[in-house]
Amino acid sequence: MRYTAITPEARQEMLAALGVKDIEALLATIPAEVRMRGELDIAGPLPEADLRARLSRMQSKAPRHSFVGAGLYSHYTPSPVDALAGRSEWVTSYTPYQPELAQGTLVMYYEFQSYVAMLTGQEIANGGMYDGSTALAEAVLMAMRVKAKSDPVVYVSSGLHPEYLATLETYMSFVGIEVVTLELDAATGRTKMGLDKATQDAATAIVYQSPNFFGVVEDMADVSEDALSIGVTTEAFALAMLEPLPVKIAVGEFQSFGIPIQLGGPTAGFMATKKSWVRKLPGRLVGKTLDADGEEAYCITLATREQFIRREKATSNICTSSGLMCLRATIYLSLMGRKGIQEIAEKNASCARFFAKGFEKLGLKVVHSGPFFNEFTLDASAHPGLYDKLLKRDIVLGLPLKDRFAGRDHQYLIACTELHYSDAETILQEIESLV
Amino acid sequence: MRYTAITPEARQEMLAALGVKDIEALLATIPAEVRMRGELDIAGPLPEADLRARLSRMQSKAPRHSFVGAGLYSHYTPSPVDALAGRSEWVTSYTPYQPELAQGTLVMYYEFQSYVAMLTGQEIANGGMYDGSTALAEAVLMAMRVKAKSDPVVYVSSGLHPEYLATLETYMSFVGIEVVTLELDAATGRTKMGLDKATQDAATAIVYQSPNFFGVVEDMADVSEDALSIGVTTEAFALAMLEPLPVKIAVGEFQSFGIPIQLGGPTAGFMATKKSWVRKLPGRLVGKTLDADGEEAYCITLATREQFIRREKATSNICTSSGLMCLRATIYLSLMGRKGIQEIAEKNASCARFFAKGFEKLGLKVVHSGPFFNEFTLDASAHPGLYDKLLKRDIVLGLPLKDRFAGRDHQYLIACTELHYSDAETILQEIESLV
Amino acid sequence: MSKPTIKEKTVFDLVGQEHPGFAVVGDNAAVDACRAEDLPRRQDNCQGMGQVTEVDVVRHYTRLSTFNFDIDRGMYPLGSCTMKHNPKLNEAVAAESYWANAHPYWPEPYLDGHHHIIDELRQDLIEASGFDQVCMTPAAGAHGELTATFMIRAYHHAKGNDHKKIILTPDTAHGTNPASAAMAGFKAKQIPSGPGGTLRFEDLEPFLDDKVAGIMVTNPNTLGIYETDFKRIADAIHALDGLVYMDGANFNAVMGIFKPGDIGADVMHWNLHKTFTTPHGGGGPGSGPIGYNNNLAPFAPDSGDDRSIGPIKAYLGQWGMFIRAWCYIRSLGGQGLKEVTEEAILNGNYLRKGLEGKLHLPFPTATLHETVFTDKDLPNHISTKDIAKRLIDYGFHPPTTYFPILVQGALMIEPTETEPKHEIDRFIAAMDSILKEAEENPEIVKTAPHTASVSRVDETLAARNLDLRWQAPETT
Amino acid sequence: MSKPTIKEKTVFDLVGQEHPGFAVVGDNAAVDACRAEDLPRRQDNCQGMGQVTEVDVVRHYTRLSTFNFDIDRGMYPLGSCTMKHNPKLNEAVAAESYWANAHPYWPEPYLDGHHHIIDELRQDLIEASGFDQVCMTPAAGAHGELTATFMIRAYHHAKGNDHKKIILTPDTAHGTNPASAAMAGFKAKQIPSGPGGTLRFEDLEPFLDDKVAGIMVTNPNTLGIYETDFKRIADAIHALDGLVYMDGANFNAVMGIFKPGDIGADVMHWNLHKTFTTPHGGGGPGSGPIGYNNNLAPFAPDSGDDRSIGPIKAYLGQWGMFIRAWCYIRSLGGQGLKEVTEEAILNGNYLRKGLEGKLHLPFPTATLHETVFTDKDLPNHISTKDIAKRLIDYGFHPPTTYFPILVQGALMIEPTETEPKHEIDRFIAAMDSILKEAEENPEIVKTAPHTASVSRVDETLAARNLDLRWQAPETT
Ligand SMILES: Cc1ncc(COP(=O)(O)O)c(C=O)c1O
Ligand SMILES: Cc1ncc(COP(=O)(O)O)c(C=O)c1O
Repeated sequence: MRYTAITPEARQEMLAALGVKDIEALLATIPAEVRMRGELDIAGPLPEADLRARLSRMQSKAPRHSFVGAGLYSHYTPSPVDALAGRSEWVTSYTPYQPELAQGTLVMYYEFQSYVAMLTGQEIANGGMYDGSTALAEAVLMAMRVKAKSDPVVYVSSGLHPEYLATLETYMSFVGIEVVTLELDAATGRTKMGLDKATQDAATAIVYQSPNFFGVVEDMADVSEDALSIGVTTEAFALAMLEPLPVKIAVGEFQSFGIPIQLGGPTAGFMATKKSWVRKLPGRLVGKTLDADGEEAYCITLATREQFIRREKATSNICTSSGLMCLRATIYLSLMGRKGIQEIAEKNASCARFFAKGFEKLGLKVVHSGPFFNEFTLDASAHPGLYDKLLKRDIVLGLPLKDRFAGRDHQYLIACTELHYSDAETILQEIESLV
Repeated sequence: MRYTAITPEARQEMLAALGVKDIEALLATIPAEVRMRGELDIAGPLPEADLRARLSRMQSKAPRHSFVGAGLYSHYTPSPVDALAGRSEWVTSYTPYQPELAQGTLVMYYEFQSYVAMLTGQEIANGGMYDGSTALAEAVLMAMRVKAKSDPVVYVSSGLHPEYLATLETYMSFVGIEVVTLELDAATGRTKMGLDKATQDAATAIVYQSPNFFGVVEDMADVSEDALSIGVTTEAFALAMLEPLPVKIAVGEFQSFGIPIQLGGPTAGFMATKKSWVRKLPGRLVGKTLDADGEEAYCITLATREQFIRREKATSNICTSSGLMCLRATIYLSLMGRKGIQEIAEKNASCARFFAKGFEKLGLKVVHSGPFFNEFTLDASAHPGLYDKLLKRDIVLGLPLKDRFAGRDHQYLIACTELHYSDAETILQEIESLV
Repeated sequence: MSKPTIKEKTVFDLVGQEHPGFAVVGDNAAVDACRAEDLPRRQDNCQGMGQVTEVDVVRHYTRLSTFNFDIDRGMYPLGSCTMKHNPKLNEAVAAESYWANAHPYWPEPYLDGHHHIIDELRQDLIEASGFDQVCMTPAAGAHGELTATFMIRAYHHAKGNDHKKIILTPDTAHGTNPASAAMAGFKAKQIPSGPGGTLRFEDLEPFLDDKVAGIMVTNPNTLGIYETDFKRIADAIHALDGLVYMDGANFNAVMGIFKPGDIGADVMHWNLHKTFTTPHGGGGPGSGPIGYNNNLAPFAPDSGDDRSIGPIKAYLGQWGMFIRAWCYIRSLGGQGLKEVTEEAILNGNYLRKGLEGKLHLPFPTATLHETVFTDKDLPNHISTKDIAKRLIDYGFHPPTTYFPILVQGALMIEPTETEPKHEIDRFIAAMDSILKEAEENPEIVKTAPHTASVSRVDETLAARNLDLRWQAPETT
Repeated sequence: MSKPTIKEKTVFDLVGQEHPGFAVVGDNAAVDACRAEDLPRRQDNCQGMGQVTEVDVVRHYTRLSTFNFDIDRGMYPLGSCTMKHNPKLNEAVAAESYWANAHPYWPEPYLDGHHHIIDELRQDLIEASGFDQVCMTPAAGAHGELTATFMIRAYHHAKGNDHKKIILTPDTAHGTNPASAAMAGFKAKQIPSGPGGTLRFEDLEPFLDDKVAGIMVTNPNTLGIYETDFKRIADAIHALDGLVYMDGANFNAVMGIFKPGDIGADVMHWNLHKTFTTPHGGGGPGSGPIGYNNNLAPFAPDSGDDRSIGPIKAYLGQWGMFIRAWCYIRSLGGQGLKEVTEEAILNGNYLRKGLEGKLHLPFPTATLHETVFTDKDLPNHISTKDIAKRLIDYGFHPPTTYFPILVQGALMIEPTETEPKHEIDRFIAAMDSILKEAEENPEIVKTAPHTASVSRVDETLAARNLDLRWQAPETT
């Protein structure tokens, strides 16, 4: 076996020490009738060069330019992020339950929590969730704990990412909470809050996403001050540029900060809220403390909320979370700094407007009048074949919405980032040349 | 400046501490008339994403299959070599003059010296040279020190790598040693030692390469026991399979062991010899010793041979050498082990024979009757256009010898490694299909 | 490791405000002309977030990393967590642009390679487990448990059996089992293990009634012992139309030896980050695919059936872990995976042998890949915690401590198959020396560690004075 | 760093003989059928070389690496060596397959990209130095010196001036200068520096005669001082038809400030691994291109002229370093390179200021990027070596010690431009504290280091009992 550390010499010594002639003798407790017969029919072993050759043969091509975002965004990852996050001391270490041997990871979580709080404008944050969609589901479960006597209903904007909504509905169906969606205004693309204050305040939670799935920045003006509002952000760069959402719990994705898309997983979900609700939070929390010599030290804290202590009474069942992705986001943010991410945010927004204008010159239409950040919904009915024509040139003109939403037949969701920025004119010209 | 570590805040504090208003004030010692006027006309600064975009635009294609060797060989580098050698503790550390902070590097050099000695069959080795060609030149300079009263001539086999020969001639021309080449036997491709014992023994040195540049394994039967013989090896895998050369000084390249070709530099030259000549060796030597607590420790030793102590009397002027490349070779050898490199060596030799047979079926001829290892000289006069035809398919049929050697007009030097092994039949079929 | 001569605070202690920060792209006037004048800008300075130079960032995270212990430097004998060697090959492949930067919403054929890998991995998991189907989506083991408990509820609901509200778990179960059951709306009931450390049929019987929706059993269990009554228990649960969940965290003691699908399990999760060497990364990411039989298939997240529980996470699952697990499985093949199990068991027993008679063994039963000892009758009130912390000074990560909870002062030790004999011998020698110290010099053990980047950390204080984030001077 | 609790011996102490070793490719029967029966096989077992498991290899080299100090963890103030930050970008780019795996004997167009980079780099070096041409081939600084001294000899030879056999060097010169001159067949003569630490014209005069082939001067010199008489000296040497070599190791105090070509230098080497951030790698590889004026052009290795000295190394030079240096230069641009010089000088002076009046300064002259102090009048016979070793305990690499040789007990300190102020402040504070210890607790200084992976190493013993390689038990 390739990764064995036991040389044939050692193997013999060990069996001898155990006084058995083979490993079979150590399996006595497993009833014969359940023992597996024959070999596992699993291909291999493949030596390394052959395995890599096989993998390259499997690789199909990648797009030259992709405008697909829709919750996962292609941004540039600076070289120090990979170099630093790749150190084995980060990669091959465990959850920091033994703080004396994990101060590196613990300081990182503390920094991550700080960055999440700073960017969401909240008081505190936890050490990360699996991703944005499960972070949202956990946020509503948290709302149930915070607001014990509430109506068993959560009002959700139709601007929420459809896969987030579906995930939320799955979780809710097992805790008896009804999920009711709020319509979008067709013109602005903003959520219509049709509910009076009393209804809002009585609900378990109210969920908005901003920028919403269709790219529109919500204003949430008519969301009640006293409602348990939850704000979702999937494009974290929006946090660097726009006012923090006026919500009680902020959740979403930090994937945009130095984390490759990887088909959507793993990423780094975040959750932030007010300090007084800290004991209701799911997930890991790292706090600052002292060691026996009175020196600054860090450790996991309030673990009494967690499954390994509280078991069925825990605030969540989450255990292994997304440490390494939190590390990447933390290093990314430290390297870029506020000015760095604000510059990228500005360039993303400008870039989206550059292409929006360009497309409109071609007769295509930006669907919603509400302001957008770096993503917008485009109506391409003026040039029905365009998406496919571009595809032949390995340019993906965003996400077609037709199969996902009724009444959006010729609409495409277009995301622009700094990766489209420097060559923006050339890319646009190539598109124009195909119209 | 991108890599400044001085924030604008710090810069002001520092200038204040120095009591100067700007850096200009610190340049007073530099005469005004020599001060540069204007700006350096050097392109940049390029932000990282733009720089990488520019680099990808510069990239032309690479061959699909290359049979070019001729002193630099394409072998597979196992993933742990890159992962381990890439750790900043190896990459960003200095020559280990302060042993207490460099035990890692020092143990590595000790292991490297051991591997070189084991594989060359010599008693001792140094901690590496720039490359094989300069290692050879330094070896002859060492021969002059070892053998003070010798005829000022070095006899060199015409089987020596032509760039090694040219480099040697450059060095020799400044120390008044004549370089005389020995013919190859046209049939076998082996060196004809036309000199009697007395002449050999009187010479400063006699230089053979095996396998020689044309791929032929030399036997050196008629090289005098008492001559100061120097053996050159450019394909280090030959050392794993063939008997060590019966020479007084062994030099060559470890590039084949986990070091990318990189256009020929940097690589890792080696030099090994008998223990009694250790004080005549050029380059760095690491030895085992003890620390103040009596624990095992390692340090640079016999530095009295080196330029930083001996200055003009040093055995060489070499200072910065090829540490990181020695590290790669050392990790590679530790990972592969003897059985690992011997298996690769066997597969290389078999692969070369597979293609030789295949080419002969097509009417091409292996030029020399002497045995080869993983490289051979092919006469392609039967199919004059073949090299170019294959080039169109991004297959490089070895190195054309016509411009480099008289009388080798239709000859190509063909190297086969484990990279041609698994798909050998497919590659050969593609070649056949073009004949 | 030893006390660093360099004390490293947080990155915020290095922050400047004037330095420009990292530049990714230069300016493009044509694009900048389209500045977003229509958007309001954030008015605060992100609560004082500033900039650090690239040099400081590299130093900071390099230094911090050296305060961690990691598998690449030594043995990490965390029982149940399976800290085994993480192949460098997997990291190199997963980082390749084609594999790492693919978007799930790209049209075919850009994702052909990815789907090919996922399909092969699914097939391999099915072959190794004997289940009918596999769902790849869950983000980690606990998430797999949650998915499964959701499916179990949907199963009973579809049959009109909403009264089946009880999920049974043995007292050796991992905390995520009852926690997952609870999140699915079940009531978790705990069954005491027998004197042999296993779940005996007779101990289960009193709990068997029509309200039982199912049982969750780890096998081999968290004591490293094979649950000999598993099949009989499964039959009894099935007789009540209950379902059997097998926690697959210890699958490195299962591969090639038995198939959970053959012993009566209906559904199970894998931790790709345990059995299949994807790195733990200081707390994730993980990946927790589940295998299940056809009786549960309609309820799976991706069944397409209207009885499906629906998605449990956005997108397709933890692709970054799939590609690593695929590389590992292909590098070993079926035969290699069986050898993994065999050597995990060999190492587990060799280590147990080396400590037997020195540390108290609560259960005499033969163990497979891991063993639980306790601090019972250690001299001078030396506790499990003391031993764990003192091991640090000998160059080891502590074992899992105080779990399973039913075992007082548990020390749960799993070497895994990737520990060499000489390292296990060094561990046993370290233990011998610590036990000697416990007699002769208890103080040094009680005050350990002495060579880590910090001394013993005050966790109570952390909970008392909550400090969960940095505060900019101006914002405090 | 501190004493590791894990002692790591050599890889040979882990070796087994039966384990198969790492497998790269599987078997191919058709090819194996062509086994090389015609070749004799090596009969020994490579002197006992064996196999180590992959896991042990990863652990061994990871552990060993942690016994090194590196720039990424702290200040490395080695004067003259210029240990500055090595950008991660350069490493990532250099490792890309297209750039790293190209063969110099491939036909165009496979090498277009490489030649493009080399040409740009050459142009940039010419622009920064003011020379007419650049030869990229030399493998390191000393190799550049050798190439240049070869060219100087060829120059005189072509003029029939073979009697010009003397190369002058100041006593502050780096050892490679006289050593290179000697290898080129010259006699190196040493000139004393003046009281200001520079080479004064009047001190040179007595050495000026027709036998002088040239002079090698480092500028700014190894004391960090600009050689104010450089131009005058160059004119005098030229009057004798001698040539002027400028050692460019300190080019990070030159860029954008003055051009060597303008001050009378005929030829100069760069150390790309100093000025242009290619890593030192624990002793290489380096890269030492040389710049020269047209008077020397015919003699260059690649001139094609029949007066060329011929190649000084196989192939095209240290490509792996070229691509890194190119990335660095493009990341900064001309303005950035000038700022590099300015900040190197700012840091050098700030550090000097912090130590002035505490350590003895042999030369009062203003310095640029580095400064030399000495151990003169330290209390209790504390030596430069003691201070150097004690700095280790404070988390710093020692400065360059006992060089230049003319300065008794020299401590040569160069922070480089990539050290942050807070790190330099920490260094000054460490020095203060060590000087205090020298008074109050000299023992702790004399026995330092106390926190490295080993204590003070016995270098004399190493030379006395030479042990330069591992010996297999059977072969000893
Ligand atoms: C027995 C057992 N079950 C479940 C889990 C939870 O798995 P994860 O951490 O991947 O969520 C663990 C992990 O510690 C475990 O050991
Ligand atoms: C002043 C000076 N000249 C020359 C050299 C030699 O350069 P290299 O080590 O690259 O051969 C050095 C390197 O230490 C140096 O400091």
